[in-house]
Amino acid sequence: MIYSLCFVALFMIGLYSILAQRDLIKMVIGLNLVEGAVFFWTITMVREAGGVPIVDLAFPELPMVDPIPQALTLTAIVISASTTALLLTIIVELNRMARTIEIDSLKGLRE
Amino acid sequence: MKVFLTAIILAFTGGALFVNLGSIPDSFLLSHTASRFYREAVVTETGALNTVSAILYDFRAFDSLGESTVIFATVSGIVLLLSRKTLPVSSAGLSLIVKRTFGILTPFVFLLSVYIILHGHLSPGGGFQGGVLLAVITIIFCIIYGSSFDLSRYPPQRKTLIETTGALLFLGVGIIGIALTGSFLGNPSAWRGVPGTLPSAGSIVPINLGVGLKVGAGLAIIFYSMIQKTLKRQ
Amino acid sequence: MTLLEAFLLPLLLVIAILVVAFRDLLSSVITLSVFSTVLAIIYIIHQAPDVALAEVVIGSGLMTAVYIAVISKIRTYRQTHKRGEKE
Amino acid sequence: MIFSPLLLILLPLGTAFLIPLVDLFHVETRRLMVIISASFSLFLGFAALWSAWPELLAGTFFHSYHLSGWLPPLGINLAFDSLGLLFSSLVTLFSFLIIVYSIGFIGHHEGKYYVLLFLFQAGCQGIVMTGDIFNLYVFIELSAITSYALIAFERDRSSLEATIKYMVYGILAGVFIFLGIIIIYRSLGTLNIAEIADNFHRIPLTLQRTSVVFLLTGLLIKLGVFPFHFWMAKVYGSAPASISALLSGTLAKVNIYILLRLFWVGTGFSVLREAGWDRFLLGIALLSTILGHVLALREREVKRMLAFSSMGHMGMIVAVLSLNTPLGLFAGLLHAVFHALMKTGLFLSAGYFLRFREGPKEKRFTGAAYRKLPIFIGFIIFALSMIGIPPLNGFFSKWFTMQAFLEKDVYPAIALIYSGNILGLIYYLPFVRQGMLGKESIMKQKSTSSPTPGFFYQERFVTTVVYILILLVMSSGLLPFVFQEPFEVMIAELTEPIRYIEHVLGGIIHE
Repeated sequence: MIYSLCFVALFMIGLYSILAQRDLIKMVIGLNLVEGAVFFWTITMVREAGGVPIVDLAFPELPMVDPIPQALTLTAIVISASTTALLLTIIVELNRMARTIEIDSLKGLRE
Repeated sequence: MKVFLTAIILAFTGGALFVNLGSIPDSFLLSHTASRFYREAVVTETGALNTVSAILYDFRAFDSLGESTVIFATVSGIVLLLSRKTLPVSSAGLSLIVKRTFGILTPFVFLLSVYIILHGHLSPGGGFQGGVLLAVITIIFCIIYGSSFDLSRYPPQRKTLIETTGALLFLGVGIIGIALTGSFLGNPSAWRGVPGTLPSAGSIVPINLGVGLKVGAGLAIIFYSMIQKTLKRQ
Repeated sequence: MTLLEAFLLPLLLVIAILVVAFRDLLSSVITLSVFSTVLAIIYIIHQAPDVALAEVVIGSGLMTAVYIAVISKIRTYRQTHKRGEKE
Repeated sequence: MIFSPLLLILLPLGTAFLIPLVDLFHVETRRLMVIISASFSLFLGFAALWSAWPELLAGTFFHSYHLSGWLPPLGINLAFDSLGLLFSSLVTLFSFLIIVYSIGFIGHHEGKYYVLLFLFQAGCQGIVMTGDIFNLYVFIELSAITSYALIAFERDRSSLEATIKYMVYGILAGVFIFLGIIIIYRSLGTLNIAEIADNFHRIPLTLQRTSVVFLLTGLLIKLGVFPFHFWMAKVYGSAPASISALLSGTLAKVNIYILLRLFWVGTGFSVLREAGWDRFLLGIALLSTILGHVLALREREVKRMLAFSSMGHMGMIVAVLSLNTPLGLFAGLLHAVFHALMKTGLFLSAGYFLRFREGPKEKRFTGAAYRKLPIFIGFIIFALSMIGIPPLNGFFSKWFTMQAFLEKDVYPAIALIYSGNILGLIYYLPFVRQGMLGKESIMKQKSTSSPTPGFFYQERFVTTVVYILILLVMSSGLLPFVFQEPFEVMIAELTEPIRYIEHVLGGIIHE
């Protein structure tokens, strides 16, 4: 419950940053926050109590948390990082062409 | 007006999200799920101790192939976008002490990343995390010594070579899997050792190595092409 | 819900708000890296060391470096542009 | 089936991995490798279609592959059914055509361009074949990332702006799809599409709807249907013509496939119908059709006009699919295939003309007919087919679309099809006129000199591809009933997802 609240709050902060900012880099940071919120929610919604998802050979029967969301999140983190890097590169190139990263002065983004 | 609209959108979305996601009961979970099987059979079926690694590189290895391909695509895209005549930057601002300190530190970072890559099936970590640490070495070089040092030590061609080698290693392990087990990316039981030791877990170790090389070299290329100064503008 | 988490979750929210609120891009990015670190600590509390390691290395290591490289590039262009106007 | 469908993914993937390596040593070898690999994957696609044809007609075609040797609920599986076969053939065909076209069309940075193109092909094939919902997400992201980089290929201001716009929407769409998948996983504990289809009704209604909302929002953003159409014109207008063709011809159709796979098979259509969202989908799709056709009217730039027309037709496809009648599904699939052929042809022939003119994009089409008449006639044929003139294929898909709407008494939609035809006539005519009435001298002057110094330009590749597309459009118009039988099998698969579930899960017993 408290995690969901936290997730929704983070998600909204990120969305606000995307919708209301005037700066492209701030927008990318907002996207990162939204992604971070989703990953946070994925990890924290643990269903059952348990330990780290690494088998201890001395006590192989110890319960562990569900490892699949962790694997999925790991994949998604890497994907989101590479997308962000590509987006930042494009912003740098655009800055070279247009000499600005302010959204309002970029007419092409408004069409 | 715009602020008002944004506030309404945010309030509506947030409310809807919270109402719907507030709590998910788990009474209707399927009784025998993949997750339960993974937790019970990870050691006997794959030889790995780290269940997350086992999922990433054995049970759902195809996901990892797709994921490292995403990094490969990003690297290609960024190199394509930033491919202009460039000038390596050399840094002069940092003092000898800083340079020496990081010179001593770098081998340890390298050692740590190799450890993380090779112990992916035993302890937290794996190809991705270790690969990123490898890329961090490039970042250290670029920041401390300037990218001309990095260029002379590890030219982009060599990085491309390493990256492609990693990618082909991943594919190659998959194809060996067809030959030995009959299915792509299969984990041949002949390669498994005693669980808990370094050469256990079959194909997970070479896949980790391949992913590590690919991710490390790829991210190094990304960072390197980002900090270069262009020779001539437009 | 441990005591540590009761401290970390509000901290996470505050940091997120700070990330958005900062006008200066550099402070915003540094705060984002702190955000990643706090997130990683929460992951460790939730028994996800693999994800925590990835988050620390990627979120607060690599991405911060990339962000800073990008910001410095953008600033350099701006400065050269301004100087060009004056001359 | 003599070979495994896995090869259709691995071949482009392996080629993409090898290209940088070969590029380091010898460039000519890379060019050869690109052609050989593209032809080989076309051959594989054809072989798959050829060997599967009897099974397809008998309705028994199903091919699955268990990656890493794990049976479906445990590992990732490829589930290649007849719907997948249709879209996989589309992806193979269009990737091949675009690669051949690019040999003559793209003059610089070819190495990375082909890497991205092959990765895009691999991503699309992966989307079409996979039977695992998270693997689907990974491949969606792969095809999305490659398309981002390809759109920014020209590296001028407008294409960079277009890419930023598209990326922000694309990343949000990716986050929404991931969230939808995670909600499904949280409630069921499985990621296999067949198992999800089998058990989706067990999830409480609110969660069912939440996950559907997230997945649907993500997909509608990617499809560019009405409330999320902002990126389309900009992107299609500033990407290279080959990439615009790929986006509207292949990626949009693959997104239609995802829509069908997730909401007809994965969650079952009843979830949408009980919530009343099929009506909502119909509404916004029709709105998007009107908007697309109307906005296309005022465009003076050929690729932007084509983008809006594409938005109109995609809206029509989504609308007719959301009727969920056999006839509606038939019309939707037929229109998806035919629209891919026509629109690819339009973009490629327009791209051929735009290549020869400097200056503002709006004026480059002037005098096109004097540059190369057969290609210009081809452009007219594609446009006529778009408008729906009888012997061409566009007529048939529109005919079936109309019948599907009539069957369900959706009269506004029929009026829309008619007005879409008339508006289409109005917005294609200026370009035809412009092409014929332009100044002859400028065009001739341009054609004698090579476009860019040192430009690796082989015109024959480009023209051949356009001729092939003309041939395909005309022949598929002459025999549209070839599609009847296999499509009926696909429609049966969509309306009875139990067959898919049984095929995938096979002998595994569960509670």
